[in-house]
Amino acid sequence: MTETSLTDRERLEVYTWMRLTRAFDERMVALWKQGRGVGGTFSQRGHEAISVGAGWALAPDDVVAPMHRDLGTFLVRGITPLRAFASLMGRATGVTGGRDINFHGMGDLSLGIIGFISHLPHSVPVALGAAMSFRYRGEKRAVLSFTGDGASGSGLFHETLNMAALWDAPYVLLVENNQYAYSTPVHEHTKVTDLARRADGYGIPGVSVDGNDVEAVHAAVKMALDRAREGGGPTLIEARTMRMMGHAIHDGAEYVPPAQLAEWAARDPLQLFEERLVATGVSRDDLEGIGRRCEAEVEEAVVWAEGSPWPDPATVTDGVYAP
Amino acid sequence: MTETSLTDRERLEVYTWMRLTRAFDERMVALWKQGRGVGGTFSQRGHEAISVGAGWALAPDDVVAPMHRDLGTFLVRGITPLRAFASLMGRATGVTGGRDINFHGMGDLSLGIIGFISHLPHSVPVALGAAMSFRYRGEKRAVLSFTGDGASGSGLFHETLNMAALWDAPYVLLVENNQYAYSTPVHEHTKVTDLARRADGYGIPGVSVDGNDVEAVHAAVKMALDRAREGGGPTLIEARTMRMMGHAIHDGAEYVPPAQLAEWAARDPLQLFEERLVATGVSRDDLEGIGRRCEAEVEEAVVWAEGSPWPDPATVTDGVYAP
Amino acid sequence: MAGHAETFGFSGGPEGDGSRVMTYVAAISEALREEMRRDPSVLVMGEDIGNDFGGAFKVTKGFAAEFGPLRVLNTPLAELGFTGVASGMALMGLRPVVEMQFADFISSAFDSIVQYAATTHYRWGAAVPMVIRAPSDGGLRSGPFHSQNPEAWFVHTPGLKVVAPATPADAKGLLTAAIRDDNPVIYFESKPLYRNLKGYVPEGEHVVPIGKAHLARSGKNLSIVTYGAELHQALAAAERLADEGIECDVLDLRSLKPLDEEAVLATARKTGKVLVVHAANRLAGVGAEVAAMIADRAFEWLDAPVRRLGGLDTPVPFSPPLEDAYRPDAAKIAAMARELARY
Amino acid sequence: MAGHAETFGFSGGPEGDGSRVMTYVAAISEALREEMRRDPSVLVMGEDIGNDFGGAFKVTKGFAAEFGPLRVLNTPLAELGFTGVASGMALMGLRPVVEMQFADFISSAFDSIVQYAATTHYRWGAAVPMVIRAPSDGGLRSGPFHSQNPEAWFVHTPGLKVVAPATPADAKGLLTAAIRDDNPVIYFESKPLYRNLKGYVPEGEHVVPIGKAHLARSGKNLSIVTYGAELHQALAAAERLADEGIECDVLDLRSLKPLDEEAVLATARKTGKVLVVHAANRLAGVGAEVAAMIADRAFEWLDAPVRRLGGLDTPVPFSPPLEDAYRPDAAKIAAMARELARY
Ligand SMILES: Cc1ncc(C[n+]2csc(CCOP(=O)(O)OP(=O)(O)O)c2C)c(N)n1
Ligand SMILES: Cc1ncc(C[n+]2csc(CCOP(=O)(O)OP(=O)(O)O)c2C)c(N)n1
Ligand SMILES: [Mg+2]
Ligand SMILES: [Mg+2]
Repeated sequence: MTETSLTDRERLEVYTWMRLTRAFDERMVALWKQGRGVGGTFSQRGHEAISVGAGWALAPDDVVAPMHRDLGTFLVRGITPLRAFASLMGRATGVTGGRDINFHGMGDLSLGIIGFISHLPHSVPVALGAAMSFRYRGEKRAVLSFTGDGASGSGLFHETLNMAALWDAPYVLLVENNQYAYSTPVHEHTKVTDLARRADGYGIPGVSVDGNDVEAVHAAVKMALDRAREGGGPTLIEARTMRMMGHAIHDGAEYVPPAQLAEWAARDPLQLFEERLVATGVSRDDLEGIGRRCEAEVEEAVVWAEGSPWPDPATVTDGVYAP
Repeated sequence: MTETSLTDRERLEVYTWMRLTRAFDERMVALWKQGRGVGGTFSQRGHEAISVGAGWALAPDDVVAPMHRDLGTFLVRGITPLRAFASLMGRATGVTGGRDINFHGMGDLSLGIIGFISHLPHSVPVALGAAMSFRYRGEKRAVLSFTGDGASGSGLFHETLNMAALWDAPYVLLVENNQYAYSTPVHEHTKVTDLARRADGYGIPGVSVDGNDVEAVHAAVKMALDRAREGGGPTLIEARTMRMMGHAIHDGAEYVPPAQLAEWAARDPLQLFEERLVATGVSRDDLEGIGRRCEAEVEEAVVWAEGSPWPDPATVTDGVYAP
Repeated sequence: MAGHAETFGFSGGPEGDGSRVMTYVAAISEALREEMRRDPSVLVMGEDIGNDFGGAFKVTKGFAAEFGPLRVLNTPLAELGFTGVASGMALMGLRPVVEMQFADFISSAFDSIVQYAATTHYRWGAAVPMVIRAPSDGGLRSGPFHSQNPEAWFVHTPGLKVVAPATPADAKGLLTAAIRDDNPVIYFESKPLYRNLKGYVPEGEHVVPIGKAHLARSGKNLSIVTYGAELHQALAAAERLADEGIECDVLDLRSLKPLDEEAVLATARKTGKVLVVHAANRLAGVGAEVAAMIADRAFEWLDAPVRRLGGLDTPVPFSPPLEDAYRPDAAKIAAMARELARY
Repeated sequence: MAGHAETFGFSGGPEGDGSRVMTYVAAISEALREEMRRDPSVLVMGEDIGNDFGGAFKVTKGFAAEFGPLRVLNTPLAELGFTGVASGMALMGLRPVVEMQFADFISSAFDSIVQYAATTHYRWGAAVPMVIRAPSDGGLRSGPFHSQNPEAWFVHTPGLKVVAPATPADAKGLLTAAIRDDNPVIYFESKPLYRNLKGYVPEGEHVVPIGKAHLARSGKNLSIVTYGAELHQALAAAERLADEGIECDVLDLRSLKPLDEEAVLATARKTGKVLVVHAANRLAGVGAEVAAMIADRAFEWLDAPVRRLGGLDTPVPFSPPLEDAYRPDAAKIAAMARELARY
């Protein structure tokens, strides 16, 4: 599915978010390799079409529960690169004020973002709860929840889809099938690697989409969210892509066959989209200009984050409870 | 599916187990209504074809993990009515020596029976573990695990089937779809009430069978166990029946429409099988003779159980740990 | 032999204008109903509360008709998932009250409670106002999986509040407070008290603040610190001991987290001898924290070791003689207190 | 600022014939490998141990080639389910050693451990010989979900055993004992010690019996009772205190359940002053049980309150200044011990 409802201008905007995501990721990876990071982190490479395409499909009042490879969604929804880098660096100015690590807990309800925990996939039922709050109040809003191919082996996947279907919730679950769960290839953690096929067991639509084609992702997610908002119930979407780096920053991913990486590298989501934009008349110079602006924005964020204060240890017990 | 591979003699044996199960259940219900029971218990009425048919399909070396409506399986596998009643009565002579309640914990590895806990459906993965021990040792044995329609909404259902399929385990999961999970009708706890349909999402065969037809249950379970033993992998079987009494002994089940009960009463598993036996030349007198012998056996068990000693309180802390 | 070994009866409670005598379980229902009427963001969810079944203990009987299916949300058998759903609702400003069919099944929802709900406010500042109602405790011949008192797991976990009312009035007042609290609160209600205990309960708004213990009886020789159904065993024991000339303070903790440390220390410092009692098994139970806290902060005042009496360190056995051996009762409390008084 | 705040180094250990110096994590691997060679019923299972990845910490690196895929069973992301699978294997006589990728994820398997594995022998006499390896503890800037010390939940639960080795030799010896034990044993291994701590480890069979504490340092003024990585902080603190003339007993519990009550009481009675230390958050932690037990059974010998030092009662924060504030270290232990010595 590559038709799109995006205008030319919107396509450039989407491209910009993807470039920003890529620029952020490349800078992050470089910093961590230099030892300038704090704690571990997760490369986003290869996931840009999913996180941006899906994030872009959200309506302003929708809510989203991104995971550890969804930086693009965080950015599109309004987490600035400044705050994001400060979070990664454990600074007081980060989203969690240094309490949680990398993209974890990067929630901001004013932006319609639900933060996640490590334990997979707990965002999935929590996001359904948000969707049920919309049903409860009769609001025309929908929720998009992300999970991974590995996490889909967890019981919460089943419990949540069963409830979402039963309750006709305005809920879309997007499984990022990036061929691996840490070191384990998808066919070694499940026999049915066509993950959208599970939808039938819940009586809801299941859609499989090319996760490297940002317009295809956008179209599939938008259609599902639109239907959900109109009372049409949940959808399970599988977006197929490839995790192009290790599981986390420390992981060299020697277990990934080079041929598999090469195959997917040839379908890099940014390049794919660039070709398409160029084919429709956008100049490569314009695209490179966007890239440079994104890199500058990222650089500014890094400087700001590294210059940001550490949290004050005297505050360490603050906020365990809501007042 | 009503063809059967059973000989006439075997059919009478199967019938006897069903009558024994029914007699046990009726006596149990009466005793509890008279206040002679200890703790709560679960009526088995309506489930006799499933518990006996499936239990009868097991090979001697197979292992089974029955649940709270599978008395027939316990009996077929060798838990005597004496021990079973003593268990229900909390006596030292019961299977758990008074430590666990009613059919809970009624495990006996020498009989190839794994005991269950209340938390649903934890037997399901445990039974898969037993199946994996057979794969581990290269033994041609299979495991049959029971669960309910309600319990199939729990995450363990999904986690276990995913692993069983992935590992090609000699494992058969039988879902007793008895139309209710406590007070909740099946269509109010899942959108897809055709529970065998979930099998496809795991890439394993799914079979739906008339749970009131003992020969159909037997044939389906036997075929699945045979295939499992031969390395053909797991099967999901849905057996459809009706819980003919309340959820547990205290429950009047006012929420069940009388018409629904009447419809299923007309298809009582014992009566169905009796008609078939009579049609093939067995005399009603013979069947009633079997019934009387079963009732006598049950009565003897009740007397024995009620006369059995209570556990000695001095032993209460024994056995928390294996020596 | 098969009967219920304990007796309760009447808990007293705040008599006066608008106070009526009602059962413990009715007080729970009343708090829920009143809060749902007061605040449209309050809802109940759990297994078998649909079709006006009212749940296993009929606590929400009649609610479906009054509040409709979205506010009385029947769930599939999926504690982990539906507790996560409740967290999501809470994040969006609803106030779900989740019913575990039995407290024993709270372990099925454990991950969602201790990892998601408990940590969210600390991590990113989002409040998770939810209540988990957990019908706990035994003595009812219900076996290892319908008799548990799992409060210690949650008291240890940062970010949760934990309460355990012992009277109808507190059942109402603490549930009201829990629903209005902006944090996840685990509400351990006591099955053996449900229909066996009556007491005065104020009509209309009645809030018992979380974190305040209640001195249920006053005496100078010894302190018994307890909560839940064991309060009534402790009071019965204190009654017997009074006949023997041993006068007991009986402190009902009511809140297990936050613990009313001042009240605990006050009674410990007053009598110098403390017995901590709970139905949960003893080892590393809530009583360990209470005793350790006393041993730390009331050391100078102690005239005897801080003693603990809990359930035995076994699963809760089913058979009456075994469960009776397992479970603290007035006689066991009195025996231990008597010995402590003589110390 | 971002660095690791603690240093370890060398733990000593049983020097002598066949003893070699190795890291804590290598000792774990060695115990596993030797037990798998010795007993064909021993197997390992968990996430990312397939294809010779060896798990997140490479503990089973090389195992796949030696033992094959059924004895090095890679699992999907399904802790609850695969822990149940392990119980089933154990019932049938296998001895699965389950690896949690991080101890934090043991809460995902909670129900299976505390309700199924822990209760089965008591209920129907079937042994469940399994080990759950849980890489625990923090100080590594890993945030709230990769730094937890969840041992208290399991110490409270009847039917489990719980161990927490602090040295390479004990890591080997306790894992060997755990694998040979016929009960479910939770083995909390310490991530901060993995590659930071070396010590002598006996070659070949080495069994450290479950339930025996070890007096790691002897002194007359004060007792520090601890376990896991905090042992090394306690020893460092004791070293500093010795310079000040305060001589400490430092008791390494090694087993948290069963607890070596006699060893704890011996040191308490010897010095009369006890500080209990652990990295897990303090409230209702294992330290509460230890302190309460001392307050009960060593009362007559106590010259000061039993003090406790734990992690703060918050989720484990990520940022270095916050985590440093959260976590007990030698300086905090020394400060508290010094004050206690002066009591
Ligand atoms: C309950 C639980 N168990 C284990 C882990 C450790 N873990 C973190 S990410 C991961 C793999 C996840 O794979 P997938 O869902 O495919 O997401 P991806 O990282 O590929 O995007 C694992 C095993 C976890 N986070 N949660
Ligand atoms: C985890 C868990 N939650 C709740 C319960 C309480 N409970 C006991 S049986 C039951 C209904 C089970 O329905 P189903 O699986 O259809 O089995 P049936 O009783 O109909 O045979 C419930 C909710 C439980 N046993 N376990
Ligand atoms: Mg993946
Ligand atoms: Mg059912």
